[in-house]
Amino acid sequence: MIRNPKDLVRYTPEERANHWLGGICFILLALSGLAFFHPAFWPLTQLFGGGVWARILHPFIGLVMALSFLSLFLRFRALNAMTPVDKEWLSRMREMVDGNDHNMPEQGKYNGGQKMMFWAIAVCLLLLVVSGILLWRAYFTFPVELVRLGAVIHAFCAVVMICTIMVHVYAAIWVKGTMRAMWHGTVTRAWAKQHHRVWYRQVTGK
Amino acid sequence: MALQSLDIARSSATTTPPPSVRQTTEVAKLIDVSTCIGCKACQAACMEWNDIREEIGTCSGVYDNPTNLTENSWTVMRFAEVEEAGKLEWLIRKDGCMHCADPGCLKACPAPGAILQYANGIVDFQEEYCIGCGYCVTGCPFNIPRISQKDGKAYKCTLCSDRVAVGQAPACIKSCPTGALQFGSKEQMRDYAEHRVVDLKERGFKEAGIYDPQGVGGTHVMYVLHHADRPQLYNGLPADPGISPLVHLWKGFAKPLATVAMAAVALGSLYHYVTKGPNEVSKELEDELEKEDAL
Amino acid sequence: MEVTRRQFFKICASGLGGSSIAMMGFSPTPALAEVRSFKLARATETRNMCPYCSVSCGVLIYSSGDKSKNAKADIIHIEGDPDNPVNRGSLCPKGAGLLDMVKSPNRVKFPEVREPGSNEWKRISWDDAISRIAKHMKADRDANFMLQNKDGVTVNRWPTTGFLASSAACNEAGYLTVKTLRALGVTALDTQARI
Amino acid sequence: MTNHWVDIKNADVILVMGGNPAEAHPCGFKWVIEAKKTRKAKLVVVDPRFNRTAAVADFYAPLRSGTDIAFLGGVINFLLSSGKIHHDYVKAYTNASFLIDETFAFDDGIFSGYNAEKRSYGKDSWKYQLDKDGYAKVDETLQDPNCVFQLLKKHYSRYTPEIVAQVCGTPKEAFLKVCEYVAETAAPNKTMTNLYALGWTEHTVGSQNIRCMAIIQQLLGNMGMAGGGINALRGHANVQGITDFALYAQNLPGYLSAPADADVDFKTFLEKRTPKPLRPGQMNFPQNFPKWHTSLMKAWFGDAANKENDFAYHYLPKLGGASDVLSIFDQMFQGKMNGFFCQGFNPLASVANKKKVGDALAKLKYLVIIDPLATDTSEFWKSYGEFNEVDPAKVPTEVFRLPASLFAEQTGSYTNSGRVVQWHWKAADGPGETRDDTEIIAALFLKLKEMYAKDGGAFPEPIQKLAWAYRQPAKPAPEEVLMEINGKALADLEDPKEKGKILVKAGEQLGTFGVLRDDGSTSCGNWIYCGTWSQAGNNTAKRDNSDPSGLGQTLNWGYAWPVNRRIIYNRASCDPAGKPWDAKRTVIKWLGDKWGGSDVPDMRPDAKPEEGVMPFIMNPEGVARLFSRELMADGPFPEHYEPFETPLDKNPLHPNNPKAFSNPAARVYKGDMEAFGKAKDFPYVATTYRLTEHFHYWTKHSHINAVLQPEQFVEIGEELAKEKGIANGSMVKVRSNRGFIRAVAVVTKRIKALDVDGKKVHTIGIPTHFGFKGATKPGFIANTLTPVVGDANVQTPEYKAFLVNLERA
Repeated sequence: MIRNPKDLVRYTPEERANHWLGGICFILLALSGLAFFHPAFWPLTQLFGGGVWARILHPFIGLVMALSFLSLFLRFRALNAMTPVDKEWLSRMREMVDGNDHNMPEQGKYNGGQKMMFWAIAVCLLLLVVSGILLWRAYFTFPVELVRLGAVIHAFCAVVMICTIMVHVYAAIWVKGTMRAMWHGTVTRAWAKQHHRVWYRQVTGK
Repeated sequence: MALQSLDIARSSATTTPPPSVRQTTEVAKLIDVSTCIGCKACQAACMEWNDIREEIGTCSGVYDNPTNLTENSWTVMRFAEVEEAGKLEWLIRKDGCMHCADPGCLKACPAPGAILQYANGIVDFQEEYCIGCGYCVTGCPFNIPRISQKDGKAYKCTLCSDRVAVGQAPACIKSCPTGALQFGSKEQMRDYAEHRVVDLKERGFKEAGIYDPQGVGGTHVMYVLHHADRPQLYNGLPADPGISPLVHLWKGFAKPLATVAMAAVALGSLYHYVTKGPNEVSKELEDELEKEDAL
Repeated sequence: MEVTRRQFFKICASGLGGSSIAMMGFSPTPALAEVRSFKLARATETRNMCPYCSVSCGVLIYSSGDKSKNAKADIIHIEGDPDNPVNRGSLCPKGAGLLDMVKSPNRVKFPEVREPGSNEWKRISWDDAISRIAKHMKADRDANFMLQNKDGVTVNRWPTTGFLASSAACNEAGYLTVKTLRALGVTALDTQARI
Repeated sequence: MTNHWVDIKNADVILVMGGNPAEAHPCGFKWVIEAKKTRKAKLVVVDPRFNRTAAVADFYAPLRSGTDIAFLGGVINFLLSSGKIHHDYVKAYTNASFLIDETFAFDDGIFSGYNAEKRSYGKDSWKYQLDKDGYAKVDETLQDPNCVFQLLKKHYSRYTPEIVAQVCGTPKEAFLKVCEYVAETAAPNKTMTNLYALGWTEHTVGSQNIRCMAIIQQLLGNMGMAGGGINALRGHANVQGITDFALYAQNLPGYLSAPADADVDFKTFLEKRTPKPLRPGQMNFPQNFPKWHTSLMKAWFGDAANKENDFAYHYLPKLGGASDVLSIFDQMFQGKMNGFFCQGFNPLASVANKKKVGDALAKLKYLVIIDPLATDTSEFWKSYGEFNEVDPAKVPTEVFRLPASLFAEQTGSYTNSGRVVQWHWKAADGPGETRDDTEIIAALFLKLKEMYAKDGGAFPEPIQKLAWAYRQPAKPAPEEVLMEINGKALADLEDPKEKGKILVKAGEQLGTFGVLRDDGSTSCGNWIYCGTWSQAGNNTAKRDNSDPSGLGQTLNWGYAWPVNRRIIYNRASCDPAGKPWDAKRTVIKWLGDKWGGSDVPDMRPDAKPEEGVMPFIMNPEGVARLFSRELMADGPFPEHYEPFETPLDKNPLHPNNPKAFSNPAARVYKGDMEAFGKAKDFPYVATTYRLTEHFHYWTKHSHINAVLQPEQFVEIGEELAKEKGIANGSMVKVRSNRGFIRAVAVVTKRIKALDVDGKKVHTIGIPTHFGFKGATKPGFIANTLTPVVGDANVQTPEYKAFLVNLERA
């Protein structure tokens, strides 16, 4: 990568740190959570020092992730408000997926897909935290029917979340020039102009 | 020196079948509530044999002590004073693990080998492998497993698997002074129970019957009840217990479905990448900006 | 960081490989299902009887050790004697809890004395205890022994020291007790049988 | 027990009254359940509380505590008036036909011969009419108005179902239902067994409660039968043995009546205790008293007991008066005792009126506690707040606590309630410096012997001469003691029927008390235990549990006294011709030349039926007694008297005779009479009892049992709780005129208010077991509340019926 002084700043260092804290938490949570979810993933508990440690750590990591996301949420909430343009974008997502993004409507800092993801993760995390507390036997006792419901919700949301994040990661890999935004904070002007032309205009004034 | 394990029929969080060629007789405990005097010998014998000691509690206005199952009390007597049409009955039920044929605890347990069902029907916790998640509690339709505050492990009645493994009856059964507790093959126990039901019917308990709920595939702990039509009278014995549909959903088809879904997303992405290639910034745009810069 | 197509495949491959290694190499030792060891396997079995009620249930006492000189027998478990025709192996909650009676922290282990007006126990030796008690007994007996009653009939009794006898003592202990007490002239004698 | 634990399984009806075997004797109770399962037997429970036994009963009837005689009198009346009795049995095997002295009378609750001043009876009129040979006169037709049968009928005709309901509070229908169950067993091939315990004995009419049942079982012909009898469910594992060995003042081992001041010499002593037969041809077994007594004295004093000194007659102390635990504590309370021993006994907790007991102990010079546990009594001098309020500085008693070993640490024999003597073996040493009871007694005795040898002192002869030839004098082995108890021949014993034939050689162990002699040629420490260690060895250690008859007799398991007999009076299980009343449950029968069967016959083995030797061989009349002659202190027929603390202001049976209010022959000490409470201050009936989770005051020291029942509570009916605003599980204060306790209220449907004599009577149940020492929650001693008054015959305190008040605490 060649740094260009004219590259545009997409994320501040604080934002990036915040994001990666959440990201690491997510990976740990997914690994330990999957271990409890299906026997095929059980050996992943070894990454945490065994099943008991995985069980002990998972909820605490979850809390860290929830707090970390809360901070992200407060930072980016406004930017993720849905607009009619987003709706149009979403309705034409097929073209985007097919790689024909030339005729997509012009986007601000986030496109409709990203916004969807943002809200999906927010909802999932909220539900995960609530249902996770229901399951946290070391500190809480709830009526067993509620716990059972909690387990189903927790599992469901976790799966949705994992799928969502996979798409999120893939999208970052697929759309070249994206990763550096989270690693280094900057994107090229071309990248910005191509994918987020409205935002490009806002920051460049052109 | 470890003893020979009992043959295993099912193991928690294990997707492959255990060795299952050997044929083992199913055992069962029968609790004949109609001859139980609630003396708690079974509770004492259980604590003594299993080297567990409950804390000394207080009297809360009933004979039930300890007042509930705990990690140190794997069986408790539950007393109910039932008065109908001026006739008082003191219904006393020994509560503890039912050793279900289809154990909800085992179904819910995520730790491989932490819950076993032996081929003789005993459902046993292996605390060594228990991670203390408490999912067994969620899976159990009888509210039996308890998580220890001390070590975070789940405990419940083992049906004295250590005694049964060497051909002895469980400690509670052996101690029972009136013979309200009996132990033998499940078939023997059913035969004996039927005999008791006949006697009870002759004594005027028209609805006497056997409690061997099919919702959990039958149990290896059965009751003879004078009022088999109303098991709830016996301190809330569930009338038609079964593993909760939520647990079925969670630990049943959701597991493979979700795994497939996640795999599909991953593989779909891969496929997309391979077929569509990366989404690069277009050459024209880059050139355009270079031109601008050059100006 | 640009991820090229080749790099992407690399990541995927190493991820797969890594998790496979975790699953194969670092996975926990497979759970060895095992029932708890039968704790009486080589314990010493002694036939005894429950000391509580008059059903006098037969019990089997299991103690550690094989009675060899250096191994101190320690009682580890008590259960019913299946041969006893009355209890046939069963025990009530008291009998089933006998181990905790044997092991009760409230057992007296040494002779003790509480001296007049004192607020505490003092440990003493057996010899000391027996001498002091015998001295009390002799003093009282010599002072209050009644050879004849007021009608001149020989009565030979010692009415001022009483004895309540144990109903949990063996017949042999009971017999020696009554034999000794009668020889001493004790008449204020009673047992739990009355209440 | 006349029968034994396993025999309960042979019963058709099991009447539990005055006991709660499911709770107090669960392992024996299994045979009740067995009878229900295998014989379709019916279990009937009559009790003030719906208890654990009632939980598995076929029928339960409530009654007011202390009114058992009214209830059972009603049953007797029902049986007699409906003719549902076993006529042949009654006629042949009871004293129904015997004629009673014409001056015998019963007038408004008082029998003839009463002395109100002394609160006792002169019993001259309570006797049989004798003929010129000294035999009792009989009227085989049972028609003579002075015959026992007619007197009995007349006496109980007053006990109508209405009176029963009025006195006991038992609904009439419930009472009649019980009567029907009982009456079924009048059929010769049906039996009822009765199980009772302290629910009958702990009353001022305790002995007569049991007499009542004895009358019923005679009328039904259930004595001597398999599945019949009167079965006292005794307390401790060896309370039977300790009673047999007479660890109480009135008797010597083997129920040999101990000498008293009135027995001025050996001759008088023997004469009074050696009865003459009251009917011709009867065995009159007690005529052997001199043989038993002489053999005992030989066992105790060896050569020092000889013909010249009346077999050491004066080495025995003579009983000067009452010497039961209540009188002992009264003496102590009056400062008349200096020393006291508690061997495995916790009187502060188990004797009535804890305050009086504590005050009495504080008047002693020395107190010795021999116990495996730190008992409440051992710390009577220590302050435990309101549970035991005392200032140690003001208690001058020197208290010793000697650590005794427990069952597991001892070898020896126990005798169960069914009279079966069983041997047990030591498993381990006790903790610390614990010693066996035998060692402790031996140490004290040897020390005293040494001191008397050195310094002399009062009457040292019996101490110096006491036979103590144990191999280790300081540590007599249980084996050699049991051999001494069994007895041996001191000279060759010749067969009295065949000159020259030696039955037992000198030095050999005896096989049966039949060979005991009164000439000093045998020694035997307890005649009823003769046979426990014969030449064949230790018979109490026999462990063959085979049961060929299927009746549960197991004759080769342990050794039952007498002579390994399992059902006593078993001759009565056959008709006079020697044929079993019920062939399916043959205990014994006449085999043509001798008696035989699944048990040791309770009859001379060769006594032909036509000889007319009657089954009750311990009675000089040979038959059972419906009328108990002069043998009871308070009347030859049981009569209902109110408890000394009663919610009623009169005895409904004798409303106009205040003398017949409570037992007129019961002994009450000065101070104790004043301590009785009145119904206006203490309106509720209280009764104390055991819980199955605990054994007396021992298991409160055992963790497991403390877990199962951790804290003192009292049981209160829902109606009373509502009236008083008492919530389940809240603390209440129960007060009697002697003190108070605080406990958790268990509000229950199992205790109901009863309608007694037009008055609503509430009962409060007070479990014992708790105290200020132990693993259970520290609490009050239940006997803080109980009154000091005992049964008229045996002075067992009235723990089962007294008055209290109740308030929220």
